[in-house]
Amino acid sequence: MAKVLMKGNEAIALAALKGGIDAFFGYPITPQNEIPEYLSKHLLAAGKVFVQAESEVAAINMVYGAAGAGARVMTSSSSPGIALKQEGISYIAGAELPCVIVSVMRGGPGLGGIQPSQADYYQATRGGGNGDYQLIVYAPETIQETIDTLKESFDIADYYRNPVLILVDGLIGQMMESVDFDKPIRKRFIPEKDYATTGTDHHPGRNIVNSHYLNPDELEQHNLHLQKKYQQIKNNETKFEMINMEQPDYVIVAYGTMSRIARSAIEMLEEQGIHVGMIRPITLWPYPRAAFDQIPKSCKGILCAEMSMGQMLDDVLISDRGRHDVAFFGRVGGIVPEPEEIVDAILHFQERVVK
Amino acid sequence: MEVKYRKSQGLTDKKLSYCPGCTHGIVHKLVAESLEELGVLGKSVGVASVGCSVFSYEFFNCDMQQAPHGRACAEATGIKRVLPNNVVFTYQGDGDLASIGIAETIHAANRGENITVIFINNAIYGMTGGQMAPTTLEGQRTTTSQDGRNHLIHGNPIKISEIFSQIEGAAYVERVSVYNPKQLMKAKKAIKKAFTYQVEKRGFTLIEVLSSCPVNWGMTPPDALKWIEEKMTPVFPMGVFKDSGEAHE
Amino acid sequence: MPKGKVTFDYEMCKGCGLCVAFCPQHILYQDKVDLNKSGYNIIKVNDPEKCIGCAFCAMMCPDSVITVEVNK
Amino acid sequence: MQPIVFMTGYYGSGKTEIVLELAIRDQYDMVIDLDIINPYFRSREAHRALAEAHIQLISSDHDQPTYADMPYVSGRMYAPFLETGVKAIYDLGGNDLGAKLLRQFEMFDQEIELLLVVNLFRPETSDTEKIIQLIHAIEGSSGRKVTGLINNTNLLKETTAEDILAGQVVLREVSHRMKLPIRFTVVERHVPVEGIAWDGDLLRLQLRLRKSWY
Repeated sequence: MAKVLMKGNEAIALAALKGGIDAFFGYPITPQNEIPEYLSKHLLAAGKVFVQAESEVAAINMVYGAAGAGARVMTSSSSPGIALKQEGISYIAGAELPCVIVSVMRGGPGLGGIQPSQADYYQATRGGGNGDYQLIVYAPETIQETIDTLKESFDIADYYRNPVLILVDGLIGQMMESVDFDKPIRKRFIPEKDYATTGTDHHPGRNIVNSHYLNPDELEQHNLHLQKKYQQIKNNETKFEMINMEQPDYVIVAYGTMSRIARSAIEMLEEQGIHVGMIRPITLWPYPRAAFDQIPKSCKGILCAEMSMGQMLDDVLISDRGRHDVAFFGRVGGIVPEPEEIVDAILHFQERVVK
Repeated sequence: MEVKYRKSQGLTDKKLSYCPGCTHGIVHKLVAESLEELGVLGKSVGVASVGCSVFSYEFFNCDMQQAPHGRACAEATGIKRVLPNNVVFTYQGDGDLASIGIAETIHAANRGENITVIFINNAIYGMTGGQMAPTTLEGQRTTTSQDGRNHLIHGNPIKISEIFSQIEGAAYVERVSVYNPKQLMKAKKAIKKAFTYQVEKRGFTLIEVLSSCPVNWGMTPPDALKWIEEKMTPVFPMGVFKDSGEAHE
Repeated sequence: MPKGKVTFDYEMCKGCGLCVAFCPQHILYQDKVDLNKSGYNIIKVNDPEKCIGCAFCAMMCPDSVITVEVNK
Repeated sequence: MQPIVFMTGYYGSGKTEIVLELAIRDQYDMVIDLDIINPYFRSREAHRALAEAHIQLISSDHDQPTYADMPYVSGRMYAPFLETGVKAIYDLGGNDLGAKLLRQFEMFDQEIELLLVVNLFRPETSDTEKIIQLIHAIEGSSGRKVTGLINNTNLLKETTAEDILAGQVVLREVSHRMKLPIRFTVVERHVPVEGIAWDGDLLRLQLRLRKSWY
């Protein structure tokens, strides 16, 4: 397959097919509807499973069941729908099952709007579900990167027995880009799914998919085991990109759509003789804290730019550990800022420094 | 001498976590015996719910998953869709199925998911301490209806079998009980028939079992069984509410 | 020779008494003295000769305590 | 060309950008946004550019028409059929699903143009057979015959003249088999076109809904 022109949501659906998806369970919500629409046609045609559930709550629990039964499973939704899925996500993480969740963000809170936003950073990285659990969260900035990430995320989910969340916004979901679906992905050793509830005819002993531990000692041990796994994920899977980082005057931190806008702003600032670099987190969890240790001494300050009101800012402050002035720029509600606005934020950096 | 009755192979050796005389244990046996007699234990996957029966994943001698409160039928849908040749069942109480999980249950039925739902109706929330259930009877005292359930305040007991009889995708719906050996044998027949329908891929099957909760009802186990017969069956009449009898495929 | 014989897995018994209540021959009773390790008063047979092997006791037992054998 | 034009095509084929360009270039009186499929990148987002060109935009009577997520379209969508001499372009939603809105115009017997926008780089319209299938689907759902083709073969910024020519070869075959003229060839302004024989009218395109930074 050579280069094709694809819409983000459609590309996500096709990438899932390329990633070996066995089953999709979802519920319609704008702006991600093209994902289930595409998969409804192509999964059933391939003899695989597609179910439009009665709610997001049901959909994520179908994911839970099918993942427990050993299948490669995906669901997709948008902000309020992801909120409804948190219950099931916590169970899936607790039971250590693999699955892929695609979140196409829109503006909030509440019903909010349907235009692009990054207001679900906390939802993705801190989780709305109960308990000490983590998702592996990717925030690609192009459709091509979304495809490559999604194809690989089924393997990553299987490898760690952990849900993977792909976090994009409505713009990436709805825009068109020319893409290549055949870029090779990293090969990983995927262990047998010896936990799957396929019936005792198919494996020794009984398999139980469960997140229930009434004994506090056992539950603490389970949590410590999860933390050990999360540490392993931090060590192995943290991803970020450093852009223009030779002796920058300022460093922008931005992800997804915002990092694309920042790229243009950086070019515009360069023309004015202001040299600006960028840290682009690709995994939002684990957050690339180490990137902040590599900021050159020339840097006078860090600008955290988000299409939210200062959610990633927390991670920037934690990662910078007080070494620089940190300023903030954010637009919300479905407003996608222009590069000029970021240029302006750098030019008036001091006014934006977070106290 | 030959063995006429012994513990089912469909149950593990684990001691049941139910109160003395609770009929959950009896229904567990009926499910286990049915799966054993049909020879499908090795391909069965059960879904435990939330409530007193949360630990049923430790008791049924087959693969099990434990579902969030009310979501058992969604989870079972996920399992069955990727393992269509396995036998998949849920075991749910009245809080789980008839209250928080009614949407998941109705829609699984409506899609004609080829699963079997065992629904335990004991008119009360056992696990959390005797609160009102959606199936609590008018006038019945619970910790959240202390002067007795009043339909003007609390609504009416919900009739699951009657509701599910109206659903296209449901192949078989019956309400049974286990308050004496005769009723128990009828219940066993119904449960086994439901699983047989599933093996024959006929669609969604639901067996509602009127059960006891001696501790929260404040009665001895034998008196609790009498209460099912005298008080519950007039509100929740037993019988077959739907039997499509037709092949589903 | 009795028609039936019941044996109890005493450690599983919770002493609920449903077997006693449903024995048509009224040959079961809850012992006032003997407890199992869990502290439940266990069930005994007072007249084994009268057992007809109907298995009602075993069927009604929620905890699969009772095994029933019959003479053919 | 009839004065009333309906633009149809596979979703993401470029209908909206072409509607805007054609309306502004050829001084149409009205653009009617009937995209009920997708709430992003609709012609109603270009309301300022249309106003500057004195083109009336009709979308929804909803008081927040630009970003509303509902299929409510304006009753004024019938205006071009009721008045004479009005030049209007209708921007339909994608696929046969978007084209089903033509059923709302069954009471009118005026001739219309129903133009199919094709981009060969969209995987669902990548060859003759798929395009013909789409034509049949659109004709089935809309109850109207497709009257012409638009070659909009592109890979956005990466488009070359060769790409567009390759699209032209395939569209000529569709044109021949379905007896449909190629009405326009669309070429973005950054692609050089000198000395190439394009089928139909050459429409030089400036993207209006896509920002410079993506």
